[in-house]
Amino acid sequence: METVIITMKNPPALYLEADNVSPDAFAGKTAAQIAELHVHEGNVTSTFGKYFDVSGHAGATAADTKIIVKGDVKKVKYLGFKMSAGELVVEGSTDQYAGAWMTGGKMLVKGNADAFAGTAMKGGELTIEGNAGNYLGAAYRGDWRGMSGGRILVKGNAGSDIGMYMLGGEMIINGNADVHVCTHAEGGKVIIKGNAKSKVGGQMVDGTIYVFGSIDTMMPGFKPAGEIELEVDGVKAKFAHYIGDMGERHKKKKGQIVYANLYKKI
Amino acid sequence: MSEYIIKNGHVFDPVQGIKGDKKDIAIKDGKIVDKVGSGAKVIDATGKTVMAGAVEIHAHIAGPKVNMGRIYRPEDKLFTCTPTKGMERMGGGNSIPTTFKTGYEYAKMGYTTAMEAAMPPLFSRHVHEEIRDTPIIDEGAFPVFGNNWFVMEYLKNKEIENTAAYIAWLIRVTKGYAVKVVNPGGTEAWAWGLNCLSVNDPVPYFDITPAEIITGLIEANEYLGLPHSLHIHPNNLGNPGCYETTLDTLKLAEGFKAKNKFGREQVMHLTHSQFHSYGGTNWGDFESKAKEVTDYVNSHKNITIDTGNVTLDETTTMTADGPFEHHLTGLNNLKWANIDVELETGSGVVPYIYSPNISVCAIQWAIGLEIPLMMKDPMRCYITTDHPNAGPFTRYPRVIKWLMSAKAREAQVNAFKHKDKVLSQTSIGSLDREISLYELAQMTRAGPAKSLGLASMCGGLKPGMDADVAVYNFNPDKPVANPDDIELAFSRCAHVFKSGVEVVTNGEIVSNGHKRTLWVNVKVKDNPQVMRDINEKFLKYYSMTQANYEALGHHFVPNPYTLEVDATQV
Amino acid sequence: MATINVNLISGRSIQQGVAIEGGKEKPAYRTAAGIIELDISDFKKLGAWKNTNVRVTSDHGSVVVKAIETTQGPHPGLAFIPMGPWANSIIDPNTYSTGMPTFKGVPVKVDVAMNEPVLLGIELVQKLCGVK
Amino acid sequence: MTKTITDVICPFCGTLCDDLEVVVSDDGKQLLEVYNACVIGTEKFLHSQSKDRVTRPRLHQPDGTWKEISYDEAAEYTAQMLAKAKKPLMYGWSSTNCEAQSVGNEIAEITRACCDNTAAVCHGTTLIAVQDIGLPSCTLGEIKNRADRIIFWGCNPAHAHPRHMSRYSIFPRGFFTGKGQMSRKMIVVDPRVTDTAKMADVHLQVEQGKDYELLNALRVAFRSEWLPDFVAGIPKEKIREAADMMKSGRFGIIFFGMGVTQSLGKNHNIDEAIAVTKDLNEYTKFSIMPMRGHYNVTGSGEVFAWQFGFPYSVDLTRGFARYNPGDTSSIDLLVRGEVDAMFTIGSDPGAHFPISAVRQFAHLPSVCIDPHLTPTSGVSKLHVPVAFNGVETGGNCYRMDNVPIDCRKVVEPPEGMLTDEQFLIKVRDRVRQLKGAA
Repeated sequence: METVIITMKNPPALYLEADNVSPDAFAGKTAAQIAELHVHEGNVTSTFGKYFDVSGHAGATAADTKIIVKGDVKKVKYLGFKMSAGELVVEGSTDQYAGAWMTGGKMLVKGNADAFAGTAMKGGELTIEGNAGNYLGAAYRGDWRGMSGGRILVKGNAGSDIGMYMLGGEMIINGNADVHVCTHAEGGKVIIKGNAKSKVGGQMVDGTIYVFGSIDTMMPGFKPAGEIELEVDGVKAKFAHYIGDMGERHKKKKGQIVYANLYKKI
Repeated sequence: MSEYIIKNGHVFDPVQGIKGDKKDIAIKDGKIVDKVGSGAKVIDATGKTVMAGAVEIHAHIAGPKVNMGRIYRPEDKLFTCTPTKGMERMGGGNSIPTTFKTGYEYAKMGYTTAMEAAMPPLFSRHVHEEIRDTPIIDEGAFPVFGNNWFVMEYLKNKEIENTAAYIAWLIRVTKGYAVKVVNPGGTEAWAWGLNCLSVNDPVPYFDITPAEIITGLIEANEYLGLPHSLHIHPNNLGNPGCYETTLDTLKLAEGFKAKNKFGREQVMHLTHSQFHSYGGTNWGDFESKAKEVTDYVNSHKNITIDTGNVTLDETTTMTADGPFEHHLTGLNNLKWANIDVELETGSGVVPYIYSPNISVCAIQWAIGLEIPLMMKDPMRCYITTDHPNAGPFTRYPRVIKWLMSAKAREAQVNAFKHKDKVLSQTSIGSLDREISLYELAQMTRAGPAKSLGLASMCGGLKPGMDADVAVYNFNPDKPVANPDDIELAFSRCAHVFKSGVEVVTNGEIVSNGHKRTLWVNVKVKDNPQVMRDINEKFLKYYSMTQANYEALGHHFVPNPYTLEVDATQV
Repeated sequence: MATINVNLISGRSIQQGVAIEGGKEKPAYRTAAGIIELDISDFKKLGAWKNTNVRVTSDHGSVVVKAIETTQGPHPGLAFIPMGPWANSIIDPNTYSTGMPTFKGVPVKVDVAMNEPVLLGIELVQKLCGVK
Repeated sequence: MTKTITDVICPFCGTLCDDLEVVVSDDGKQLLEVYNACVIGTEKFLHSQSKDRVTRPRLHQPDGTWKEISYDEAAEYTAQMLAKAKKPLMYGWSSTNCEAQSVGNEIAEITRACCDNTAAVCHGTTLIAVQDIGLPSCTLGEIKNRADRIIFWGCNPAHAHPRHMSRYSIFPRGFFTGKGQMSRKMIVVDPRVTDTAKMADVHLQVEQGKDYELLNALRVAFRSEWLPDFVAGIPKEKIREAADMMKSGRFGIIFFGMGVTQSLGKNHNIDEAIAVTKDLNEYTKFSIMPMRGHYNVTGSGEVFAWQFGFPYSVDLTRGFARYNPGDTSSIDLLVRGEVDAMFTIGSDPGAHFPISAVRQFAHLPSVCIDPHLTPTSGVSKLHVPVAFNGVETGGNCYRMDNVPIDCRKVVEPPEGMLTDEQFLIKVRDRVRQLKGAA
């Protein structure tokens, strides 16, 4: 696997849209060619080289291309946009849309990632070692097709509206999550190791949420369904089981109504 | 205005019976003429196909429900928005394009006239603002009458003359074009959460049936002698077995003759017939009844139809058939918008995905093609997708490919997941007819123009007619190597002229033209009773005043083209 | 005199509506919107007379308004400031990435500030923005 | 001699009353009396006559004073600011007509700006919810003629839409509602005992910020499923009672306002309220409608939608339209420090944005187009006073139920004053030159 290292040298006055920073866009290109790719600061389009130093060169395909992003990219959006293979490592924190619409490959953000990370993710792995912003792994506005595959791991806390319209895949939050988890979800699995606030699983049709910590306010649409011994992400424990959203429509499988499940560690 | 001569093209013009002969088309001062001076700009159409600008008889392209579709479907635009380009404004939207994109896409495909199929009268000012912002193409809009309180109250007592006077008033104040009926009585019933699924279901409270509304409106339409006939979306759309309601509806036209000065021969236009030609009792035994419907239409000259072809895309359904959209959201659980309109009508919007992997969708696709292939007279059957209901209008080139190439149809049938079901529930597999370019010109130009009462103005290339001309990169002398070449050729014109102005060159917009709004001004005898009734309804039941109801002012209809009708002597 | 903690909401009132149309540079605007409506029970806790100036402080700022008895109560524990610069000096700008700040449901503390003036609307915004 | 103009449209709130009568002097220069309007609407018409009105553009000087300049100089300043900016924000549009909005959109397209309307701080979250789940709705005449169940959720029409209840929702006698108020049941959901709540048959005094839970509980109650004893401070019996009252009507409507759009839950509160409405259509007929604030915020959304495809928070900086509140929405753009110029028209962000957002634009190049003196004009570099739309000029507007109504001009603006549209056309023509646009 070949490696490209891009280093921020001239941070933008406003914000930078770098939707070309993905193994797919870099594949088969030399450092010089990569420096010619477009980036956008507001309505001004310029080249990558104006903001970044580029060293190394990409592999022939996305799959054998690794990108390392160094320097201050806190005000850079769209890193890993639509990536399908290869690796992308962001050594610091980044702004919105990290790994948005990604379908494969591995993306690692060592700092924080702002809102809309992993939007409508279809596959691959997105790891955020710091905190994630709002709408992590959620659907784009108006779309009923949210995260459908892949895995998101957040080592810190996550914002609100994570997993909205989730259809599949897995999301693990080691810290706490803000309001609204898996709203409208029809599948997938979300594990919150810390605390959840409120409005957890609202309008959920199908799918599963595990909460290890506390939930400030339960949705009235989630009905107690006893206790159960489970092993979740390597942790064996007793969980209070709730089914819901009892106010929402649900599919039937073999004549049985299928509810969404919420498990809260006791 | 500049002069043009389009040389050596293969001309297809049903109006003059020209079937592909090499012929020059001369343009001067916005009209087709016999000859032009030597200074005329020469367009070389050698090896190309030349037709009149195409005429869209039924599409939902402007107004409240279309814009509701735009407002509530950002995902329909995701990654598809296009930048400003020369004189082209920004565009966006797959199934519900912005107004600018709508005008440009029609023009690039050679369409120069289009009809908005359902205008809620209360919202006419909105419809006209969008029409104003849709460049190039001439547009008209059909106000809906089938659930209108005035109409139902007059027709309950068989008051044809009052109905006619009211229609004349409403078409004038809304700057409308024709009498549209959608699910007669059913949408009023929907205001109470109910519906009328047959022509004999009584309308709640109003003590009238859909059948009485339909026949009464045909009579009133012919009493006035409007350019277009009653334009109907019958009851019971989209349900298995609905073809029986469709036949019951068509039979209501029996005995009526067209009375008008515009050369129109039909008294009823059945729209998106595909949605009304279903057999079976449920989605399992769902089957085509295209033969039953087309047999009836073939043997009854006073009816025209359009197809409503399913294009197998993700799209957005929208109709004044409020109860149908509620039914649909129950089937696919996708977002549902509904707009009931006081005293007049209603509408609903729901996204829909016509998946080639779902047998019902594949059968709908087949029915949409069976109908034009089974229709004997192409002058009475017009190609539509009921945009955006069965698919976006931007798919016309693909529909044309399927109609002109049995090979293309076969390839699609083979690609279906439930191929066998499609073949057993329809007769698409046994239809080897291929629509000729001449028939295509009938189905997309001369036919719809005649049905709309515009035969003397557009849809043909006869000297004296508007110079709406489309030149396609399609050589009729050469055998079609690959059906996809047909789709490609009809997607982007080499040249398009609108009223004598070159608006498209090599598939690119070169002028925003002089877009016109077509409307019908009908004069009737003074009718104080109807005027009193109107006044009373506004005082008591409307939520706005009568004085603010009319679409007046330059910003609503900046460039009108008025068809004058005098019904005072009837 | 005590400090009380209440849940603040901002919103429309007809007096505020009339005042914005009458001119936001005028004292009438301050009279209509430079106020906080408190439940009578919260007045007791605060240990203040009606119609005294108070300082309202949240995590997002601090502003002086006149405390009046609620006209649309009872709503113990809840306080209301008509929408406008006074409320917006202290409401929560968090949009949760929806574009909409949290104009309603902001924890605030209220202290009596008898001798501090309630600024005029335009004056207040200019001061908080450091603009003359 | 005086003239009386009838069927005048009130340019204040989304109720867009169109039955006002205005008495003007014979020469049409003075507005003397206003009939049928609410107290706010009346004030709006009369204020246009105030003697201390600013009638010429003014540049803010460093010492805090203002220097009067001509409209041409103001247009030049505005065009230069927009043309130079990398990411200008063109905000407002809700108190002007659709014609001006269209010209504004052309300017935004040429300068590749972000454009947004006051839905950003009003019903923006409603639009997000509608995009997620739809909107079963109707025109206001349907309510008047048919509705027998009226729910006001987190809105207070007695204060914010003063004539709403008398014209459309509670008192009028319609075609199927001959007994007027007697034929209707009224439910109000509000954490305060508002003047609207005082009129209700049932008032659910919801715990502030728990609307989402209460709406969810109603849906559970419709299905007669298990409920906890209390939800959002309301006992379950009372919730089931309210649910039955909704189901038992023939035609119901939920009107909602800032109480749900601005509280915790935001778009989800509306989303669940729409789900409630959708559920109720399984039992009877139900609709839902946002109580839109500014008289033409709805029109701005309509024009944005048919021209760009999105109803608000539209980002044109890349040369094509994009939309995603949280990224492209005014408050986030300002608080995050994403924009470098601020253009305001037909609204007052200085008064109605959180102060942290106002601070941001107070230190940017900024232009404020507004007939009034406002906190926004007070912190802007250039203030351009214009004629009052709906009073001194006409133009199309959209009511809260999306019904378009063409406003009327009733009186002449002060000598030499331009309308929004006239000024914007000057700016548009200049930015065309500066940007070399077609």
